[in-house]
Amino acid sequence: MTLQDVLLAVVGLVAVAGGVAVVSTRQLVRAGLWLVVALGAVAVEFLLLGAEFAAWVQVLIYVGAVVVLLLFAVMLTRAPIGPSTDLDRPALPAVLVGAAAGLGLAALFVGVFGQFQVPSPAVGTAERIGDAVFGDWVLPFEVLSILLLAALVGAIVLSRPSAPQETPVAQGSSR
Amino acid sequence: MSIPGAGLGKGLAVTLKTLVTPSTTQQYPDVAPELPPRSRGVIALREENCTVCMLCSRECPDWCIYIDSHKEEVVVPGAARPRQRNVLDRFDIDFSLCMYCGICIEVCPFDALYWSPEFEYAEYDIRDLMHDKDRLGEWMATVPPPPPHDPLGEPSKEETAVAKRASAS
Amino acid sequence: MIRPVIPLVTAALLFGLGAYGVLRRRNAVLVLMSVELMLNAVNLILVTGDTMRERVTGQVFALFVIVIAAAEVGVGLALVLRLFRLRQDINTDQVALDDEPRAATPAGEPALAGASDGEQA
Amino acid sequence: MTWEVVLRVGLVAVAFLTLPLIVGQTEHKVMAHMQARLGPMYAGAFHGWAQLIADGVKFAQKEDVTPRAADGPVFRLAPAVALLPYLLVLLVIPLGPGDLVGQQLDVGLFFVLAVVGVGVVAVLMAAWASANKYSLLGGLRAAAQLLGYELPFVLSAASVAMAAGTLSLPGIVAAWQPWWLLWQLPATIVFFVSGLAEIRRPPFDMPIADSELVFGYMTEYTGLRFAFFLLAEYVGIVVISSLTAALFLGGWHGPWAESVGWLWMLLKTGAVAFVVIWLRVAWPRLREDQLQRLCWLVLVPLALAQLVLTAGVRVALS
Repeated sequence: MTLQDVLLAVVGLVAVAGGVAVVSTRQLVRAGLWLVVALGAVAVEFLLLGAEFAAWVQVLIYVGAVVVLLLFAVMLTRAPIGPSTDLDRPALPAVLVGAAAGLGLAALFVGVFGQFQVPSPAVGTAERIGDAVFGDWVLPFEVLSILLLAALVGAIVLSRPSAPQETPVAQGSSR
Repeated sequence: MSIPGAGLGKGLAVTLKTLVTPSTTQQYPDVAPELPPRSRGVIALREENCTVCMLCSRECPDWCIYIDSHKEEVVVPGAARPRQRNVLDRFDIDFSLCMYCGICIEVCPFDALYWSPEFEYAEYDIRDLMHDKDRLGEWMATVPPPPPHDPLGEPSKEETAVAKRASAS
Repeated sequence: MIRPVIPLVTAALLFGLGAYGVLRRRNAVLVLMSVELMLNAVNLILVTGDTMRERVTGQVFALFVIVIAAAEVGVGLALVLRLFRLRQDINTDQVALDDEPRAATPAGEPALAGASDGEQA
Repeated sequence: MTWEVVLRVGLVAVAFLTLPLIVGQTEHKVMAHMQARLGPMYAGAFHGWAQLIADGVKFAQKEDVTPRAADGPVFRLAPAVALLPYLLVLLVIPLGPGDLVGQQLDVGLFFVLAVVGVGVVAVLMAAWASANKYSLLGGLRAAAQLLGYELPFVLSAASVAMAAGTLSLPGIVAAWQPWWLLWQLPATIVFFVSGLAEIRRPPFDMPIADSELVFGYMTEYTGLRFAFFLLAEYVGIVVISSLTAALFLGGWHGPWAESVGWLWMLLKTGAVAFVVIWLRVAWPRLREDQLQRLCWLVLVPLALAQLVLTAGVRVALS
């Protein structure tokens, strides 16, 4: 066990603990905040694995935008302070599937990579990632931009108030 | 035709100009303020001028003047019968109510009330703002002398009366 | 030297937690959060794979996943808010897929009440 | 090696503790004189230089109140979360030529943008956990504002990164040339304006609009926790000013940069901070819809146009 291993394990524990809290807390907004902890810990894992650029993208997009959007939605849908009662379905199928996926994959990884060791990664990967994105992967990158645009338009269309022609003209004067 | 955003620039210019202009603030407790002449600080009482006519108390808009008195007989030598005279027992002004309108001073027919420019009489207890006649009398020392007459103005009524009497005799 | 098994197991557990959350939670926003957990687990595996093979392809894919996740959350939350505006509730169990939104029904009631009044008069 | 790191972190901590106080004191005095007042004159005898220390003592003495209906742990944690990102950002801002910087970071600019974005989480935490509808309104306003202005903020920073060809902050400052002032002028303006909005300073202080929302997400805070929020605001001014100075105004560039480069950086930062204070005094607060309109219809297109221009010039030059 090197220092990096210990750090990886500790941060991994934080991530898993955060994840457990996300799926088990009965307080809606707290779930979003625990998600910040879990995603932040994953970002630190990225850092330890030498993926500096991916780590900061994770912080910028996930913590700065996605979680904020989620919290925003939770608050707009009138989340109470304190526990909510009807958040959960029956546990049994979820536990079965979750445990099977999680523990099964974990067992698989331990079995395959149990004693595998690799040299510590070099930091400073932004340039290499740039080369890769705009070299080999430039076509998927462009497709992705179209997807983002479509998502943007879709979100705007969905969240706009109902179009005026849905209500009859006589009743529409109340606005 | 105004340029959009010109107002924003003007705001910046005004504040910058004020920044470099020396400010005229007086650091009050360290530096005594320069009060204008005849400022209204506190009301002073010249007790011997008061005849207990009660005009001030009645005209006071917020009823902050309290007067008590009794009558005394004064034997005037040579007079047929003793004269009656009002003696002031109590003359209080409640400065927690006073609104410094100065009506009492205006209406006093015997010049018993005066404006004094003293203003530093704040108290920790609101009840201490009730000034009795001794306290009001102490303020008399701070009353500035009356302004001199305007040399180009009309002569006062008393002066014209004296002059008229002199010319008549 | 580092052992890639540690982040890999972390990712596996996170994925399991995410799957559990998606199935367990009723609240639509909580389901979205669980999906984010699963996506993150996948990203972690991609990045760990990079470290093992000393390449950056996995990180490129992780970036793509993050971008897609952002788009997905944008559209997903727009849907959730739309649902909330229609039904004042974002419980996924109570979304009936075939009926009209509840907001449409009160419009018919005054007309019926008016008709019955007319009959009585 | 180890104690050098300790020294660097220590120096950054000293900067973290002194620069915001200097900015705060400057704000007191500048604002006062712009309003034809004198401002604090008593604390510390000479022109009230110790006013903010006295304020700190006062804040420390106040009772630490957590409302009964509030979500306690979240409520108490929010001020620290608000402060931490700015502290981290100060680590990577270059002060002078060479390695006069808290921590060399290959993707420093990206790090800064990512970490500054975390502050919004603290605002939402404070707003929601206060159990106060005005706080919540303020928090939602802040979240909408910060999400919106993040875009021009990042885009204008990307423009200068593209011009310099690096994401490292010392690298960008080293690559800076005086004619960039002209070429990157739209990006400078966009960055500064959206930076102001990011730290919620007037005229972008709708989240704490005191005439509408009491004090927004800070309404329920008292004592030291409130002081933390205020400190975060002033560290925010330092961060935004120094970033503007480093990215767009050339950082330590100037005459005799080799020896007094750090002074140039501090001077430029101070000048930008003065403008931040000046705008607060001179301009009224924007309305909420004006705010979003400015962001999406002016700043974002401007930043995109600047990106196209930057890319064009880069291609033409290479």
